[in-house]
Amino acid sequence: MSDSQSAQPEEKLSKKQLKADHPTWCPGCGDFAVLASFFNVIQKLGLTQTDFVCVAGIGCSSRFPYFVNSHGIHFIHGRALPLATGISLSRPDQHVFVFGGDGDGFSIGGNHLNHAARKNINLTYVIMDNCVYGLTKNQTSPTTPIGRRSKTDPQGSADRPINPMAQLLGSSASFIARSHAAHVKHMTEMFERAVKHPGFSVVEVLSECTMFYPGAFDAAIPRKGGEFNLINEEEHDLTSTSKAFDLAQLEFPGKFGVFYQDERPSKNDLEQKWINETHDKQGDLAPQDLMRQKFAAMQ
Amino acid sequence: MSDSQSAQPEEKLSKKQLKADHPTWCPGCGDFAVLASFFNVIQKLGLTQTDFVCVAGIGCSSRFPYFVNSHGIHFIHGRALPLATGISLSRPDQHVFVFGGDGDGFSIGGNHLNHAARKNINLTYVIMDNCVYGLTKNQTSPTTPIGRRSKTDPQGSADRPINPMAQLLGSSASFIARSHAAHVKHMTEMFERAVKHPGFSVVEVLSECTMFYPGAFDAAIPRKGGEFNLINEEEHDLTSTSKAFDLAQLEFPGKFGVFYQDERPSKNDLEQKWINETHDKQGDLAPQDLMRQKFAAMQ
Amino acid sequence: MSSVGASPQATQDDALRNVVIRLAGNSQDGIQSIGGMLGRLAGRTAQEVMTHMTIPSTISGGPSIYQVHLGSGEVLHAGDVADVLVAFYQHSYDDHLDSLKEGGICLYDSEKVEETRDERGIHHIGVPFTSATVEAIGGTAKDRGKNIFVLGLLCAMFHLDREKLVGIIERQFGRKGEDILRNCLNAFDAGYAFQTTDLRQFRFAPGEATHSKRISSDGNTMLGLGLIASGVRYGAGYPITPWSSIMELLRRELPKYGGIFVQAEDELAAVSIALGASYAGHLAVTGSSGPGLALKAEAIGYACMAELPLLVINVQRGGPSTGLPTSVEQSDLLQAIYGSHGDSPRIVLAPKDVEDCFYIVLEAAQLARRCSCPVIILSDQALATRIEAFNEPNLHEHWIEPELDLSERGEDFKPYPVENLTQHAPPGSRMAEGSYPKVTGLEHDEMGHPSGNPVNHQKMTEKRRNKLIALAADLPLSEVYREEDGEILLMGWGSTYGPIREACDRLRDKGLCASATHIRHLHPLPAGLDELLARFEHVFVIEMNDSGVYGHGQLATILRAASCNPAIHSICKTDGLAYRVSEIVDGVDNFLA
Amino acid sequence: MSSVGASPQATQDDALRNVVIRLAGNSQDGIQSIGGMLGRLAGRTAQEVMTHMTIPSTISGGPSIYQVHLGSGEVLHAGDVADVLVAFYQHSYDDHLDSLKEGGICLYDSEKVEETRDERGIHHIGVPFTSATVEAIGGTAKDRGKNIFVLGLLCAMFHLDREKLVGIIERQFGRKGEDILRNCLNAFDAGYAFQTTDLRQFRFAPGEATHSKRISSDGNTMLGLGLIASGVRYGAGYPITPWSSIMELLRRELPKYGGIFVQAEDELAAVSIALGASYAGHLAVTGSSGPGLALKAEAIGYACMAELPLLVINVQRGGPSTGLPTSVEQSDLLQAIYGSHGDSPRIVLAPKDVEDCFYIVLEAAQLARRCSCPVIILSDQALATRIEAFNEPNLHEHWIEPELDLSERGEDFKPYPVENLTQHAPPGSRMAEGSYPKVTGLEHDEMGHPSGNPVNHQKMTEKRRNKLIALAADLPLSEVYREEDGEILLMGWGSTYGPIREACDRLRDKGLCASATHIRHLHPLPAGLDELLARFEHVFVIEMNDSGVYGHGQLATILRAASCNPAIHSICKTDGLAYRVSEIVDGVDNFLA
Ligand SMILES: Cc1ncc(C[n+]2csc(CCOP(=O)(O)OP(=O)(O)O)c2C)c(N)n1
Ligand SMILES: Cc1ncc(C[n+]2csc(CCOP(=O)(O)OP(=O)(O)O)c2C)c(N)n1
Ligand code: SF4
Ligand code: SF4
Ligand SMILES: [Mg+2]
Ligand SMILES: [Mg+2]
Repeated sequence: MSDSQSAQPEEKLSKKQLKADHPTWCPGCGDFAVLASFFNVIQKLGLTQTDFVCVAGIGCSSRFPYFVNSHGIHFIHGRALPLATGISLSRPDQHVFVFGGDGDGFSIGGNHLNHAARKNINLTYVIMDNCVYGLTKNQTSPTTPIGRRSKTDPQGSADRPINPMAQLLGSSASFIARSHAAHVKHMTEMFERAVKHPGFSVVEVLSECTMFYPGAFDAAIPRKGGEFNLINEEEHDLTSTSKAFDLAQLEFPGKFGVFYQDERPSKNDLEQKWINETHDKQGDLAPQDLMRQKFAAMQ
Repeated sequence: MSDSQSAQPEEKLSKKQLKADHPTWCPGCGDFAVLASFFNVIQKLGLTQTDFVCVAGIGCSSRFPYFVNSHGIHFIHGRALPLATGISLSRPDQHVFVFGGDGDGFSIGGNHLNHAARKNINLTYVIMDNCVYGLTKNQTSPTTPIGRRSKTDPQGSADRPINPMAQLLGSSASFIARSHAAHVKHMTEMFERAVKHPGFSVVEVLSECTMFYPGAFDAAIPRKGGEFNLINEEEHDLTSTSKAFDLAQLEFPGKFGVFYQDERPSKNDLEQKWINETHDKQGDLAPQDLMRQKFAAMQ
Repeated sequence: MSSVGASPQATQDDALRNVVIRLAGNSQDGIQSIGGMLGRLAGRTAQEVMTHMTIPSTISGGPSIYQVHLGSGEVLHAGDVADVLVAFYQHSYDDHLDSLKEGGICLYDSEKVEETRDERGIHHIGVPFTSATVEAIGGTAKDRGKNIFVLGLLCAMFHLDREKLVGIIERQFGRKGEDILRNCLNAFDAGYAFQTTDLRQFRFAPGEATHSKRISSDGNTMLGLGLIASGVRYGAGYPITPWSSIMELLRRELPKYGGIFVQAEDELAAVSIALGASYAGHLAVTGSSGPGLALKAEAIGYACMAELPLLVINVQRGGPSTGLPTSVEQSDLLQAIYGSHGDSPRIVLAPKDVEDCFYIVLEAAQLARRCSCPVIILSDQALATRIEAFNEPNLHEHWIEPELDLSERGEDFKPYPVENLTQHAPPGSRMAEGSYPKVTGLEHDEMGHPSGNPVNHQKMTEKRRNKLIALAADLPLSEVYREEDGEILLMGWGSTYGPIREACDRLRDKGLCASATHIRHLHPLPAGLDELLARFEHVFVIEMNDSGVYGHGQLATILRAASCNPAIHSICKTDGLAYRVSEIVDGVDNFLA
Repeated sequence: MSSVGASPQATQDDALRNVVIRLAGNSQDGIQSIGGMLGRLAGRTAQEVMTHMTIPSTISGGPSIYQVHLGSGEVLHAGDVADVLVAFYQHSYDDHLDSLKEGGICLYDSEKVEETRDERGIHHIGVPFTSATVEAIGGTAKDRGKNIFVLGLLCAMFHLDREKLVGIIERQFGRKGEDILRNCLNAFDAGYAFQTTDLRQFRFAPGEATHSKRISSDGNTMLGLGLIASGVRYGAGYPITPWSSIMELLRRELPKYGGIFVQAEDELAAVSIALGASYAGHLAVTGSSGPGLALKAEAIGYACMAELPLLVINVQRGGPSTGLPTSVEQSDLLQAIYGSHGDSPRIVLAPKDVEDCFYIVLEAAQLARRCSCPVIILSDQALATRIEAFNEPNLHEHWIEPELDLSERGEDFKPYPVENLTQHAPPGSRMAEGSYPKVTGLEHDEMGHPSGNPVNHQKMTEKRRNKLIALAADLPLSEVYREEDGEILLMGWGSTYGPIREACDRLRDKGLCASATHIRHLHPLPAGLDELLARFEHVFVIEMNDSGVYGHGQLATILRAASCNPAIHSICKTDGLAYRVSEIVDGVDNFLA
């Protein structure tokens, strides 16, 4: 979370002010709950429309920015994170939110996740994991469990899926949490903590695709006979990668909550530090004079 | 490792037969030792030139295939793994070796590593990690340690580097080892075990770039005052991801040896199984008749 | 042969030759499903058919149409205007009444639609689709079955072959369980038997197709099957509309033929995996739609340089960027030819209709093997999804059984001979001379060793280009429809083939001396095309892309550059819809006016 | 003005106006370093200079040349043939003696080279570089210092400004420590004082440059500084030769100006990061060379569709694929214009020399801001690495201080107005009307909402294209050198500017009525270019790329398509070397023969 630098604090936004187009998602799609939860957090934190920006790639979930009445950009498939990196580094006054699906984030966008995580770019990334490609209508995704049939795995998927928490730990993300779209309160809490984390924060939300993969996450919904097991933070050491890695190995549906958090300088901080040090060294030369100096050395 | 299916077993190759162009590497470059070690393993396993193929991306280390007198392909930057995947899946008779640098593998190619690992593609991947971009002359690489100066980090690198072992664990690689080009015997042992592993095997070799980053790995060379600490396999459970993850967190230069190994079916096996099951179901229809059946359904 | 001249009423007594039916509803109601069945019926009754559909903007559905053009003779397009409109909802009625021709028939659900417009002699026929269906099969949620009821109505109305239609329903719904099938058949019968005094009866002239085995299919299916028939057993792709269904087909079908199709993590991996299989000795395929083709550009350029064969399918959609993913456009031609850095010669082809999707792959595979370079096939969203009926391909003639050639290569083997066409030796093949070849994207000498020698680079660049010049000389010159010279030549490429032919006829009807030709080989263009074009006073290149900064569409740009023939003009549009015949005719009229 | 006509001997008594010195050795010996110092000297002595170097194929070095063309008047190319060859090794001697003109001077290390060829009146002068250096500075490993010894020799031989040269040595070696500097100066003095009866003395005519502040630089440096002067403060890239040194400069310099340059994980990320900063309100830059540009194609297409401004620098090298990474070529033009899917209009510019690298960025930034679209600058390997001397840019005139415009947008604000140029509102700007804009790569309406409406898609496609047509009308028409009409027009783009001008003069000398022009704006081309070309009997487009399947280079292809002028011919080559003047002259001669 960046310190809001907007000049005057403004009135909290109403839900109505926050809503834009009516979502084009299918009835019952888990992403509705994510949107509702996001609105809650924006309201709770008192952010206004000039404080934040919504970024997304391509996918059902990536349509998110259209449904939020704020500045927003709908980019290409898999590249939302680097685009958001450009915003975050050049605009420290903005909270940058990135939204996307499991395909967008772990398949085509997987490498950007590795690198945005290790560089600790200051932004919050919400991955709506439905374990399927929704927008392109039911192909296997990198998180599809073994055995599930899809249009590209008519005999049932055979490849071992990505383990999102393990991958994020492997790439040194500094805030990693997991939630479930059927548990709005928990989700809201996770989002809030993510936003408040200084640096790169990711929340993976299991968000059911009612159209193509209904019931995928029932195992974590008590009213459907499942169990929603929370991480007990009294016992779990949030700063231990190896504890977090153990948690990540649990059988589906596993546990929910914050897996890992560490506070180290973000790339935003580090680059700013370099700029500041440079300025200290060079004194307050006007930019043009700086370049004239350079020219002089080229004579 | 795939079972060699070549018709007749042949004479072992001599070093001379294995050598092709004289390497264009700088004098003292660690990659020479990797090449020597590779020749040892080929000889030891009795592979001939019709049994294996060398694949690489772009970088100094990726010039490897030119120096081996076998079938070889020098592809584009960062995509050697998917190219090798195509060879491996379509040619079960071939041992597929992939060679490349830290930039090729962890920067531009990072996502392919994640996915080749989880899919457990049957091949052996040797990463010559020199913690720098050699071919393009000294820019920061994804494994460059914090503080090191390069042409792109004149003030010293600030971003946290990739932790290769952790990333590979996070993406479920089934054989993960780490070696050092100054320790040819150890390296040869690692290569041999990697080749024998059924499925996806990776060996990260610390291989010094004498031109741009001399002394980078002295800390693990006893005659330069360092320590070469091996993993004690009596104590280390090779099948425990979390033990391996702990090992991966050790301070530089860390430990050397096999971090992790598990035997699960490779994608090659799984696809072949599907083919076999399909054939069992359809009986021995000629391929043309199969398509005629399809046409009949379209009438 | 045009559907527009003849109204169904007018030919009530005679047999009908053509009819265009537009089904307008919500996609959830299964209008695609009954549209597809009508298409399949055409295949079984020696009739011609072409369909056209729109895809709703949300996954869960929404307003959508499915248009079926049925004909006893040749059917070249999906119909400019409809003879019959079936309106399921008020919005369907409101949005699509204008698509009906004068005196056309509007069949609507009398429980959902209010008949508000009395115009242009349109006959309105209200039938209570919903309650009649409920009556037939019992009240079901979400009005399921209405579509099948309507199919029954249409069957009766046009005297369609009831038996065959029932067979198609049985095949489609049989696997979904007995109950569902029974409901469907009940709904069908209810529609078939529904009595309305208003309902006119039409009878089709017998189909003219003579072949005994007719099939009906969409273009993507034929591309997929063509790949298998071409001996392609390996490939990789990443989902994207409208390419996905080809990869879904290959993923399903290839294992039956001992092959493997990989769903890759992205398009960069997909093209690389395919290239790996090609290098390994199995001509392989990758494919995508616009954005994915852009991502494959670097690796395709590698294949040009390393002279590896590869098939690349690009199913074009509306662009640029994410654009209009479910609309049709032909705006990837220049990217296909020039999309990689450096001079990277490759072959580009485009199929003209659904049937041709099968044969173009066979040709592409042959060219890729011959020239050892990538071949890009440009299909488009319209071809991908529309259904046509045609003769079943003769697999005796059109089948290549793949072979992996691991034979020993002689002393003189070179992976990149300057004077000859490149034919790589795959891994596993023995080299008699003892030295093993390298394949590379660096400039190289004949053995594949990197070489910075200036003369060598010049020669190798020429080698890679000259094989295309040699190919151009061998390519058949495009056939000209109507006369070999004259005032007007209409030309196009890809899925506009049909409407352009039809427009040519209409221009003739109007007394203009028009001919038409179709470019199947887009790069290289067949040698001699210049001279062909020079025989006409005006050449109109009709394309579904933008006329650009200089006023010319993408093919027109290439033709003008190659021939400097100032008679080449463009008729372009980018509204995401297939060409109507009238738009082409108007385009020519406007130019000549 | 040509260096070829006048031999140094012939003008021994007069002052020299031009001399071409070729240093041939191994790259490890520091020949680039002394070549660069000679180049810098030119800047300080009001002389003109152009250099040319080859890069060895291995990282650790190998045979390499550095050629310096010094002149008192205008210097337009690096010299076809050398006046002086300095040969450090036998291989240098053997490989480069042919590059000497008749009667030229070959200065060689008499301890390493055997003088084997007595031909064409070449004067051989042997000097024991190695031992003389060792004598001067003591035995050092690896013969270091030889290069500086030779610099001293050359300084004496051509009466170069000793004081300035010593100043340059001090600046260069001062920071490396006192010992090293002392050794260098000793080696220099030893060379300067070296007595050889053979050694002729030449004296340069005073430089003609009048500006008081002259600088010398390579093209990449001027592109980098131009970016900063254009107000660019953010960017991202990934290393690739020969682009890397621009990103290295930006990474080093931008923090001084409060900016950030990111080394991304790959080119896909790099272009996206830059686009993020542009969207955020700071016009940003990304860049690469050929393969990297291919990888950026999808995102560049997005910028066209979403109408975001962006600067993209592409330093061309030999292609296709990995090609010849350290050679020069101009084969990415069509990729730059047409490399993305769909119709994706963008602007493409190319600088003509090192000085122009600075100004072209300023223009590019202005156009990107005005048209809100990507602007691609095509530089090349020759421009990237060669050194020229020119007047220091006047920053009073040429400086844009960046501004982030977060002002409130009025009620009528639309991110994509159909009738007006798009000007986005960056995040953080308040919308008076209360509804916040979306930026998207889907086809969209004026507010950025996705829209599949056919009329809208047609209109928006036209909007994106029409802004380029409007721009074309505003662009200055290319100037014609020599006469405004006539028999022959030579034309080119990018780094061939100098040799083409010089070739024009030579053709005139031969009695041909030749003129020359240079295309700076490659896409869109300035309006009116057709008419300009039509005034000449023959138009020769000179390019460093392949003549392709139809016999035309890449710019020629575009010109022919736009104008259908059959007088447009191509002179092309792809040997990875910059054009020699004689190659152009011969190309014209051959055509006219
Ligand atoms: C370069 C590119 N490749 C492929 C696509 C097609 N595509 C769009 S969304 C998507 C995946 C959707 O899955 P996910 O990211 O999980 O999002 P969901 O729809 O499930 O929310 C794909 C493959 C594209 N738009 N661009
Ligand atoms: C698409 C693309 N981007 C960038 C490059 C330039 N490039 C070549 S090798 C390389 C990185 C080399 O580093 P590494 O992979 O660590 O190999 P090393 O040379 O250190 O062995 C880069 C950036 C390229 N060839 N292609
Ligand atoms: S397809 Fe699935 S993910 Fe997409 S909107 Fe519908 S329910 Fe949601
Ligand atoms: S630059 Fe470094 S990595 Fe490359 S060959 Fe030389 S020593 Fe090896
Ligand atoms: Mg998903
Ligand atoms: Mg490296």
